[in-house]
Amino acid sequence: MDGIHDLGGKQGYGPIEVDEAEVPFHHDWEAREWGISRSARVPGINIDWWRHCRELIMPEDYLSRPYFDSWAQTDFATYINVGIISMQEVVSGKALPGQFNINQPPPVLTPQQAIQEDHDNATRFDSEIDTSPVFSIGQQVITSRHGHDCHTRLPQYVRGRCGTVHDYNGAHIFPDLSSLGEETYQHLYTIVFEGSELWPGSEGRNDKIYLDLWESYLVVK
Amino acid sequence: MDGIHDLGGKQGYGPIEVDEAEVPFHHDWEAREWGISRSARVPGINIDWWRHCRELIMPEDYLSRPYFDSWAQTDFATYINVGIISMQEVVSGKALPGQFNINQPPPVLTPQQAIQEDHDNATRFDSEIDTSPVFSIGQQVITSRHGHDCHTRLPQYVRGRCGTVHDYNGAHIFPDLSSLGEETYQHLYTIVFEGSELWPGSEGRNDKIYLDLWESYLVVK
Amino acid sequence: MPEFDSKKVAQIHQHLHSHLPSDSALRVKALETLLVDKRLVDPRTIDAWVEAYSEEIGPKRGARVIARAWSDPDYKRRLMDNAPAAIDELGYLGTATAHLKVVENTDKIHNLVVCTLCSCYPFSILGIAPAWYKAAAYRSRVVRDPRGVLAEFGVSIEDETEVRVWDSTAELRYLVLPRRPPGTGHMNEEELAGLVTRNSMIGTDRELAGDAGSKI
Amino acid sequence: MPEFDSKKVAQIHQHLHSHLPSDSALRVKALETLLVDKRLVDPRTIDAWVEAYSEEIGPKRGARVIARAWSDPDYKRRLMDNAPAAIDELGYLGTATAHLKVVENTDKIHNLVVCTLCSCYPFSILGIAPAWYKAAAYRSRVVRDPRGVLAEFGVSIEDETEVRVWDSTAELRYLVLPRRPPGTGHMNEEELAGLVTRNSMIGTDRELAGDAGSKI
Repeated sequence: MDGIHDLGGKQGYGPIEVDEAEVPFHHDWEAREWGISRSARVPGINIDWWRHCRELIMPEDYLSRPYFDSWAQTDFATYINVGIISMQEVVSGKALPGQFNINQPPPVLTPQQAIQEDHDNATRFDSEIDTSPVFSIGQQVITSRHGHDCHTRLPQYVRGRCGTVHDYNGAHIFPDLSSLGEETYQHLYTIVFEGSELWPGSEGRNDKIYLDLWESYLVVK
Repeated sequence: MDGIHDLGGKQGYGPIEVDEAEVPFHHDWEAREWGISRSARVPGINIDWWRHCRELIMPEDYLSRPYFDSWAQTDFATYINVGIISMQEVVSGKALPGQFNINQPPPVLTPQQAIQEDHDNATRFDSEIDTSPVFSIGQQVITSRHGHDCHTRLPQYVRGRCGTVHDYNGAHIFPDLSSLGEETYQHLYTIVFEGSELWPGSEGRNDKIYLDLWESYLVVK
Repeated sequence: MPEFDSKKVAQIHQHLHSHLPSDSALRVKALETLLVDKRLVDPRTIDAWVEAYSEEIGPKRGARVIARAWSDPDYKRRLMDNAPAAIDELGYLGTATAHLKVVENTDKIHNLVVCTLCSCYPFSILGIAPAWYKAAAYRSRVVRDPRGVLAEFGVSIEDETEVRVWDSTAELRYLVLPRRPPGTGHMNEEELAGLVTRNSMIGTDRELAGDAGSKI
Repeated sequence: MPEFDSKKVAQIHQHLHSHLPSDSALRVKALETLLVDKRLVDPRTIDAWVEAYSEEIGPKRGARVIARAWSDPDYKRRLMDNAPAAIDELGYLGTATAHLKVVENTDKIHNLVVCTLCSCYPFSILGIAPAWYKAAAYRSRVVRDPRGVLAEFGVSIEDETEVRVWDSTAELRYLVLPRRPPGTGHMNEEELAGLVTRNSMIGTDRELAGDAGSKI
């Protein structure tokens, strides 16, 4: 979707807070949300669907609320969507009788076990597929002119642009369908674009932009 | 600029408030801002510069604050920028001694005089120019692929797209330069685009989109 | 004179974000207070403009233009050829209508007006634009999915009907000439004007009722 | 299982906009309360993850990887060839690094990492991403004006130097291998790791000091 999340090249967002203190969490609630996101998973909510649900946050909230707050809101939305939390419970702020809950207590981890689980979370997203890659390294390609209404990882700023295949990364799960619950794989390339192909007034600036793009985002030049 | 104001085709903005009461003003402050915008003009602040200043509002404010509120903020910004209002005065909420003010009292209008002035405000933005129009009605054209960092009236959703000249409207003041204080004129065309040229999944929908575009936004197909 | 420096204005907006009160009424009050104190405007003049746009300048003007076009083929011809001159026959030329164009609905064509980049609107014949016209939802969606937007307004459009969306990117402004409802041959201009809805002149209404009282 | 229905989720977000408290801490507290009540998570497990990412998993890991690559040409070769395997020699494989790639700075090349669409980050070697990395300003600007962004971070880049921006649009993640500062030939790995800044591994820092204490 051409949503508010697709920020590459958009203008008017002001200065960067370069002097931020270098700490993992700036507020306790950020740490809590991080911990929740690591440990309270729900079957069927894959990363692409979750990302799409984050993209669907109202644009004014997406821009004005802090980052981990948007994670909490996305968690709420995905849990509500599958029926684990009800809007009634959101309003009342507590779990209500007769609603979803689980009999068995959840696992209790120590920090050392969390570190081990983090290690085990090194999920791979690639897979062998039957077809051969259409494009080869060094080849010129053009990206699709259009996105579509659902989740996609082809940003607006590289649509309909000419680039070169910089690398081939095997076949990876295709997010546009994964976010709809369908597990399919496509060849994934790293495509390099000259800055001047993307941005007005950037001729001669010696900037290159690299994106990892799936095969169906590309056409032969 | 590729700012938050460039909304055509962006997704995620939710339903339209179709049941809004049909009244000119929903709040008294909206009416006051309208009246201010009609009567408290300042030399040198042309419509294109004012529009650009509105585009420069922080994106989260642009989306979350009511429409006429953004007019008030743009008025503040333009007045502050030319030195008529100081940030100190914004903070204190009143005019401070030693700052800008005018000796002569401002004109006092009756409603009937305001209606007459509205009639006199039928500003024309066109002018004769020496060159002939490059494009003719019925001709196919392609729009520029790029915008630029300043004010422009070529929306993102029609960049690098193929359209047809539907009408010629004479030479109009060119907003991209007018917003920088330069009064130049360019031929202005109405260009029609097939919906399917602009939007994924809209093939066969029989939608046409018309935009008024200046000559330098266009190249021959 | 401004310096036309975008960066400075962007910074001013950031400061205003911090320093202006968050309530819209207080913000506008603060602006009016400063401008009045600095003699840039007289509050009675603000009153006068509010009254002009509350009572006299509004969609009733547009409706009278439409009714005349329905009643008088010569007027309609002049309106289609040169809308600013034609509306000024009724005295309605004014703010933002010097480059007005009229686009006509037919059985096979439906017209719809938007301004995706800001919220341009033909003030002197339609008055203050509805809030939805100025909101992100309408501005973003109507060029991409005009039929979906029309459905939200309760207007269903046959697949064969061509939908024409007019994005007001320049100083041209657009007024939709809706179709005259059937069974209204006996009506005079004033009665006909009473059938014209504001939304039908923007294009978010299509089938006008032939028997209703004043809509505006 | 979700129905994967975007419209429903968009509506849920609109309801949440009205029904959730506006304070972020209260929102997260409400989420934790519900999830704990429903036995979807134990608060001690949340504590454990917070501690893991506060103490152990963070940019110190990345710095040790960089220091080893500087010290050991064979390790560097393995790191450039197969970063996930190489970081796991140190036990640092984990969340979001199974498809890690390392991009090397040289005198003629500077690398910079972003995720314009969300905020993908190689958690298991750099920990929690800085707030600026996740903010609209960085995400929007760095692909369009990387040199301007670098200047804002105090990094000036010669015109001849090629700037490479890596937008993490897939599950690949990028780690910048900064240049080893001159005059550090005598340092051991631990000392070298102390020179590596977090930002240098994202690409918003370039010239590392050869004589400083721990930066991370």
